[in-house]
Amino acid sequence: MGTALVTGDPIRSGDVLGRVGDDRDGAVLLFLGVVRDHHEGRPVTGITYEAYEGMVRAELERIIAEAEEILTTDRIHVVHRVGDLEVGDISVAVAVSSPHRDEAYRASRYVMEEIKRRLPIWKKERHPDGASEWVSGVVPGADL
Amino acid sequence: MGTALVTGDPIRSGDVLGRVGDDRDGAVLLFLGVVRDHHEGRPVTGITYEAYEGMVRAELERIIAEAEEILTTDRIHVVHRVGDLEVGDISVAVAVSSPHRDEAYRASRYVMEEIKRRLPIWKKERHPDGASEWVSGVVPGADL
Amino acid sequence: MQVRTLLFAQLREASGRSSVEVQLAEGSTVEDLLASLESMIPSLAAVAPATAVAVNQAYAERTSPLADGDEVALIPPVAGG
Amino acid sequence: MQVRTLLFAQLREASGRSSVEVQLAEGSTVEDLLASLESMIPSLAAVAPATAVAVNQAYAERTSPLADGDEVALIPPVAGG
Repeated sequence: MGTALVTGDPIRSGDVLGRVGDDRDGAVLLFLGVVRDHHEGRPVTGITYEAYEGMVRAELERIIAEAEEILTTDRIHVVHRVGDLEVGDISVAVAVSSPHRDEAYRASRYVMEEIKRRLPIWKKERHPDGASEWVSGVVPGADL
Repeated sequence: MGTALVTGDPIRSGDVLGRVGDDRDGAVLLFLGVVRDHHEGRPVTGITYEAYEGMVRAELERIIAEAEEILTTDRIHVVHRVGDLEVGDISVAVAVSSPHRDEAYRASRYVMEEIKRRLPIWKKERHPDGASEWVSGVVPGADL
Repeated sequence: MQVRTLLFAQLREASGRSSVEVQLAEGSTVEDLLASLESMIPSLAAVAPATAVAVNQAYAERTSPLADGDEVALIPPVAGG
Repeated sequence: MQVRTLLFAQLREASGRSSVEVQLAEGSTVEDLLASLESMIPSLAAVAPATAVAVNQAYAERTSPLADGDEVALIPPVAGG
């Protein structure tokens, strides 16, 4: 079974990559979500992530179990950051490895789509003028 | 324009990641191709990569230009290793970054498919019994 | 029975609290809990239609039954990643 | 005219050489070059149908014309990545 982590510490890509890989695997894929300097046309200086941490871990484990049906390996590791992030900080990292590349791409993408669709995390964007507001999100109950 | 490299030196994932990323980008994707310990049911101890180096660079630049149509950014870096590799060594690395994840996944995948389809590189597998042979590949002229 | 209800993000800010203990009759459902919460915290009513509910850290239907000691969470539209 | 032809992988090993200088009549095409090479190196004939050709580091058709000084490469089935 792959592993999931919710952390207030900076995410380091090398650490995440180090959690997957195996002599049987020919493909490794690392996705990093990064705080960018704009959203819907407005400049952004940072994002504060709030999470329902216990459920984030539980939901990530469910998503990972589903992704392993695609991946055919258990070599998958997901980390989501919480707290105050600046532009350029990594908010989420998904690493997978598998014998062939097709399943690596598909499993990585699946995890990211499900994270966006149903992980109980919220973000408040900060703007250069000092204003901040919650980013409008996705209603997770709609099809669950 | 993204960049391409052919090298006889070990590929380090951190170096490759460092070549992409921008404050405008919310998505970074790194694909690593790794020498695995088996192929078509036979154990493998290593692979020797031979390349038509000048054309590999030229063809990678063409592939990158095509991928930038998908990516909408020029933040793409591709490295292919040549020479004698052991199991676990990185043979190819593709890093891309873009504002949104969809184009990052699609551009990364496009580059990998085209590398497999048309990059003038050949690999000779080594087996535990000392035997080695050229891996049967893809005829690149078929649809070009 | 008693259930603990967690509030997050805009719901937490709008209500000024991150959790609420709610007393419910035996046999109550998620729907009954939401009705009780809306009478306790009127500002919840406006956002309730777009709010998902989790019971014991898994998404639940409005018709799901509740039990004493359940951990319920109101989940406003999510924006992870 | 003269063109330099590069050989790789199994073609290099089968022929025992990594490049061949070939003299061709003016107006020759890739097809003409292949015919000349096959008479010089008979082992190439068996693999020619599965061999792609590059002229000056870009894939070319069998009907492509050649010019003096071109760098031609015979590309056996590729296996990058």
